[in-house]
Amino acid sequence: MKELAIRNGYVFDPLNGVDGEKMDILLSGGRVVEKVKRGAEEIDASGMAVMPGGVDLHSHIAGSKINIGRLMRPEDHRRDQVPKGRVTRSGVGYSCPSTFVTGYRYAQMGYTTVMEAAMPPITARHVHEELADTPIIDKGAFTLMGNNYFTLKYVRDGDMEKLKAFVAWLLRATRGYAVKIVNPGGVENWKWGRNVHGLDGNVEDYGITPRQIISSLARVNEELGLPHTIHLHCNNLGVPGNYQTTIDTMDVAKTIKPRDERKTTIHVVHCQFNALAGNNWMNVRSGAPKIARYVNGNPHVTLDLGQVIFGDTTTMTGDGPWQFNLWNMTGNKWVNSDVEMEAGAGVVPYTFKPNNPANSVQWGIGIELALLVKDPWRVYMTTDHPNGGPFTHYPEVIAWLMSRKARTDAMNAMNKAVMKRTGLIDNYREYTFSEMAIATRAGTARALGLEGKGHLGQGADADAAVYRVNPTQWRPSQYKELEKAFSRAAYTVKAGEVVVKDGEVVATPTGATHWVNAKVPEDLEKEFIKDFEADFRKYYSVSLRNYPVEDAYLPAQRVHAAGGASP
Amino acid sequence: MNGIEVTLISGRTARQGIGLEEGKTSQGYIKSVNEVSLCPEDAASLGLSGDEPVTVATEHGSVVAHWRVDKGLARGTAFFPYGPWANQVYASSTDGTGMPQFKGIRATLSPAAGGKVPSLQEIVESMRRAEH
Amino acid sequence: MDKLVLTPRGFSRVPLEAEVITPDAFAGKSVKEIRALRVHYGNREVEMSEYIHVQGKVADAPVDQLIVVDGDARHIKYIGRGMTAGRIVVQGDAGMHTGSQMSGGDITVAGDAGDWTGAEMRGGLLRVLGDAGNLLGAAYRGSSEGMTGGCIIVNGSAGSEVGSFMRRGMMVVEGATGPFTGVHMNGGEIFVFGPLGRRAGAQAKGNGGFIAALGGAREVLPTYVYEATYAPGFMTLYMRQLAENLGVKHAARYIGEPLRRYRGDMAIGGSAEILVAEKGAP
Amino acid sequence: MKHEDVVCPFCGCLCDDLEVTVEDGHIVGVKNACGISRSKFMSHGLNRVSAPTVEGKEASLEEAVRESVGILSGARRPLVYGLSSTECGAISKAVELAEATGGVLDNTSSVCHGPTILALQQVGESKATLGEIRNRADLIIFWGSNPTEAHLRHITRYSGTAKGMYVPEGRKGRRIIVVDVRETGTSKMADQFIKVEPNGDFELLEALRATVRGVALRAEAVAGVPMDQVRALAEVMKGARFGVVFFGLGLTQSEGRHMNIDAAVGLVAELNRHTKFLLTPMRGHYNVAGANAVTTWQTGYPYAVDFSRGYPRYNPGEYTSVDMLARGEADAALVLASDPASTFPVDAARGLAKIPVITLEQKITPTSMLSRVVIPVATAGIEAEGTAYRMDGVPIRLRKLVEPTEGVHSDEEVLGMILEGLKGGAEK
Repeated sequence: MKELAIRNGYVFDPLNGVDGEKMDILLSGGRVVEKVKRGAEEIDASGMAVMPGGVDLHSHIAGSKINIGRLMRPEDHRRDQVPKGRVTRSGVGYSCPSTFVTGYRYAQMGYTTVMEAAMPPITARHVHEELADTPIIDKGAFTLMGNNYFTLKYVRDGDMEKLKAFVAWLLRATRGYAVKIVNPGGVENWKWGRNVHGLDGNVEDYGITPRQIISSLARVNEELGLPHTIHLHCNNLGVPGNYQTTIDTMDVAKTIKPRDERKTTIHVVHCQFNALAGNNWMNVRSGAPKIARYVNGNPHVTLDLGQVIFGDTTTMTGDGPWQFNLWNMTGNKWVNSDVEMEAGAGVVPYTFKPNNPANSVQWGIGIELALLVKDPWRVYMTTDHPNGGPFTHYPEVIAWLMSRKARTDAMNAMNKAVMKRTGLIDNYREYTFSEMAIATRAGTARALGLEGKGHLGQGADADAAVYRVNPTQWRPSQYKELEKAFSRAAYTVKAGEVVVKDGEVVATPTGATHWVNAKVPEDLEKEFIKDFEADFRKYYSVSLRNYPVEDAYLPAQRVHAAGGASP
Repeated sequence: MNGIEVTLISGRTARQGIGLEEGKTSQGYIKSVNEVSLCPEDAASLGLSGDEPVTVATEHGSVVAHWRVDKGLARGTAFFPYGPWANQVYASSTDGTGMPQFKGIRATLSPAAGGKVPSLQEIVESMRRAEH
Repeated sequence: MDKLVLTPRGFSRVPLEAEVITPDAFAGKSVKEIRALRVHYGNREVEMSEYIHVQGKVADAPVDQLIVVDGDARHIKYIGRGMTAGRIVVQGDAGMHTGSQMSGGDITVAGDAGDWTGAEMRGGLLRVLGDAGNLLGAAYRGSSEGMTGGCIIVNGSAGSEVGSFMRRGMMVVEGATGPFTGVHMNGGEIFVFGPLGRRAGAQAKGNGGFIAALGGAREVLPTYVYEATYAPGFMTLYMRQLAENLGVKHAARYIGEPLRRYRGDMAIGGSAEILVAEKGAP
Repeated sequence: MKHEDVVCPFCGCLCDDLEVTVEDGHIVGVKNACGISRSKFMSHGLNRVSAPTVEGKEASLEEAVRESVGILSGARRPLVYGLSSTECGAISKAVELAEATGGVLDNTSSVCHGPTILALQQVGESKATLGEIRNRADLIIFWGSNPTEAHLRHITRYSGTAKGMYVPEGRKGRRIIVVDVRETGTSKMADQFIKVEPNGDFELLEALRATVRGVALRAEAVAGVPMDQVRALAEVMKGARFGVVFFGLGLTQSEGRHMNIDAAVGLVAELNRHTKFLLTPMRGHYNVAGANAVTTWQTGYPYAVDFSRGYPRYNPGEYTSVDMLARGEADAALVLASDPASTFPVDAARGLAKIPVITLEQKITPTSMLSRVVIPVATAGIEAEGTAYRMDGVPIRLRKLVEPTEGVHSDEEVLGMILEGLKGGAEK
């Protein structure tokens, strides 16, 4: 059995209360263990930071949407060409990296688990084919449910039992990990070219509201005991003044009873895009303080940043009407892609410019959210890759969070609106290594309910990262070094195997795909299927038999049980 | 010469699809793609009748093919199903796009007095020979 | 200027990719070092000397370097790619991507030049004495940034999509152009002295850009609206400059020539102009 | 034995409701299939390549693979072409093989909807899955496409006569318009046929978009269509509740090529300021969408990918097969799941005849006749399983219904053998 000892590093394992202690991490058989045999492979981590492997809970890395991004942007790929290596495949990078390069680059930063945040059910096979071609990392995908015909129908009928059966069935059929909701009701209305405005807007043809969709799915999510909460992209994304919608949305989930041990009931994604104050893009300012105040007072909410990175990127969301707006604002090329009965998507290239006042404010809002939310366990670092910017910029975000000087230097190089319309300049908070570990692995793993991930306690998955930075000597003024250390891990260990050494990929094992096997009682299942099949036959363009994803699409899988199902 | 100028269009047909699933060497396939369609008036103006084939010629090449009448075609438009015969007259230039122009080509149709429609084998042989 | 002579030899129709043929890459090196520069021949990387004989004098700085490619370079791609200074003269034909993304210096191709010549050019002067291929001075696929500066002059004719997504800079074609000249044009100037190809200015936003069809145009897109016939003063200045400074001798004949002005592409609310010499107007 | 909900591996419709009866390892019956599909299932055993050949002589599989490895490893600019009529596992292997040989990878979209992709890269696209259109569309425009000959069940399953959620009455609830250069079977079942001059589609699309924008054009007619009719069509489009344009090779293969699609995309985008409007390419080969998808997620580019420098580069017109062959650039080729000798213009086909070609084929084709090495393979969707992507990007799993002849392997397996051979050689 392969064994590995990571010796003498400063270990940050917040889930187990380890905060920079010098200790050995021992790995055997793909797990963290107490002892390894003499002769186990050794990594000398002296003077370096050791953390659990990074866990990204919101990224767009696989499926039709990112592939449209890749397809439409040859000019983006030309800037970042990746040659074939000794153990690695060739590909392209920057805003829409090819699958192989996605796996390599996450691993190079010490990440070992990444969640694809939006999987349309009918094209779930596509997501899984791409995930299977994404090497090294473990992964999973969130199934889009917020505009699904059956969701809307059962919400309209007030039939929570059938909704529960549907959610469980769809997670199984798509091999999904969580319930994803994007602009609930808005994407359905977009199928007629319209949108909903706010939480109490009308979802046409159903006569229901986004509020009802969110509360129903949140309730069902918890009753099924799913590992993660609902994963929500709020209504009114990108509309100045939307912070209020966001707060109201969070409040919808306040009275939902969480599953056993978890206290949270809602995760709000890429919150920066939904934390805009002001009335229009000319006077937009930060709504982060208001959002943070709500989050600080309400333990049922988690959020991730959707941090902006300046430069050219490719925006892609399941929010068709928002992408249409973005096309109208920019005149850039626009792809819209509606998915029968279920979902939609849009893709538009976008350049965040440091001299643009609104963009500089957006940059500030992301950082401000991270600094103003007091509980580090409830705010996570993301760029909503590639919407705010490519995930490869995480090390810069880490520097901004851990070094006020890094932020100030950045702010001095951008539009002054960031000083005036956010409170960032007056914020002196700097993340500690431990807090950073929470924001990038421990907190995200906990939010996802991935028990083996995000920590280095006994029995945890043997996923770890060693960074060439000495936490006892590091000063925030040296943020460039920190950035470098987090860009190229000294070692990344995946399932007990060294996959990255000195920032270079040295092995490319296949990571597992995590999905949730959720069940409802058999009677309910039968009753649901009867109803479901009849509509499915009438309205879908594929046969039901050809709809669920087969095992062949998951070369390595980790099944998580919920609702009384066996794993 | 007693030819007429036409705009030549290529495309799929169901017959060709059925034929190609039998095999490219099958009579079903060959018959479905070695004939050009034209409107009755154009056929009449060329004095076509019976089994006499036609020559389809463009700036780029020519081929002898069977013909049939299609009342749906307008005067001056001819239809040639995709296949080895039609491809004898198309240019390989793509104007930097990768796509040759298969539709809307200027061509001349004329009776192929004494001409013979080449077999698939003969077309393949002619490709091979072209290297010398 | 110090002159280096490059003689291509002994390769087949598999193209040789030699973006190292620039004054920037050569200046300051020894001839031996230049011979050892890497080029790509199909899937293999080889020393340049394997397929190109190099002799002559190397300059210290790119600006003083003259490179003469003496022979058939039709299958050599990327000559002068990205160059910033100095001069390249290709005595015969040049392959694809000649002078693409160049930002300074000048290139003269005595024969014909392949597709994507001067693609995404940023500055400098590129002259083709024969014909140019398709996508002359164009944007590469997917990009909305075509030519953003510099000047291209073609004595012969050019192919399709000349100057696609052009932003700034000047292009002169003394012969005819193929279809879609100035497609998606968003600035810059294109002068065509032969017949202008079909569908010129399609999808052009304008942004100050214009296409002057001095040799007339067979037709103008229906989404270009005729506005006026006039002989603008600025055209006199351009024609003088072309005749006197850029060697387009017959440009002087068009001074004062009445032009029909069309504006479009109305399909996208664009404000580009196509100026068609009265005598060749559709 | 009866197999239900079988997927048809012929055209981009990827109908998945076939019923196939298998007896004694042979297909004896097909239900719900169109004529072409029936022919595919019932005739899949006819005219098969009976054994591997090298230089026209029968050879063992090992010999054929060894010869292929020799050809590819000696080539400076090998071309890997085809892919659109096989499953994604094979496509994936073909990408790896092109990468391993430093060659060029291209698929048949370069001669079908490649221009659609070029347009998407310029201006985008507004599309939907076919069920969305079936459920909602009250206006369907077939532009330069002819499903009655090329996508035989499209009209009944997805578009014209199909009943949908908001169109429960089917055909009666939809207006169908055909724009084409000639009358076709599709135009005969349409409510309106608009005849456009050959090579005039671009002008007509542009004029429509300008009209939708409210610009009064002075032309009396555009591309043979009277301006009154253009204005009326623009009004019909704006007035639709949910409209869609299904376009075909009538746009991609005529003058203008990708710019025709660019204009169509622009028109449809413009219409979205008034109502809901979509555009969908009628892709021909059943997995051309998959060939594009797999190649894109692995390399960033959909077709015309060059690996000669160790990383992928993309440039249609330069790395596309017709261009490479007509210019005489390729010095070897591996062809699978297509027949370029029949489908390419003659100069490109002759280019193929001049170089050593390896063909993986089920049936004898002009390409296999020209090839130095021919290796018989199983028919995906009948004798081998795997994934295919429908014309709208919906992935469906193809099934294996019968065993291939003994000794005949799938495309993926044969490519894997060649790849192993290449790697073995590299290690030595």
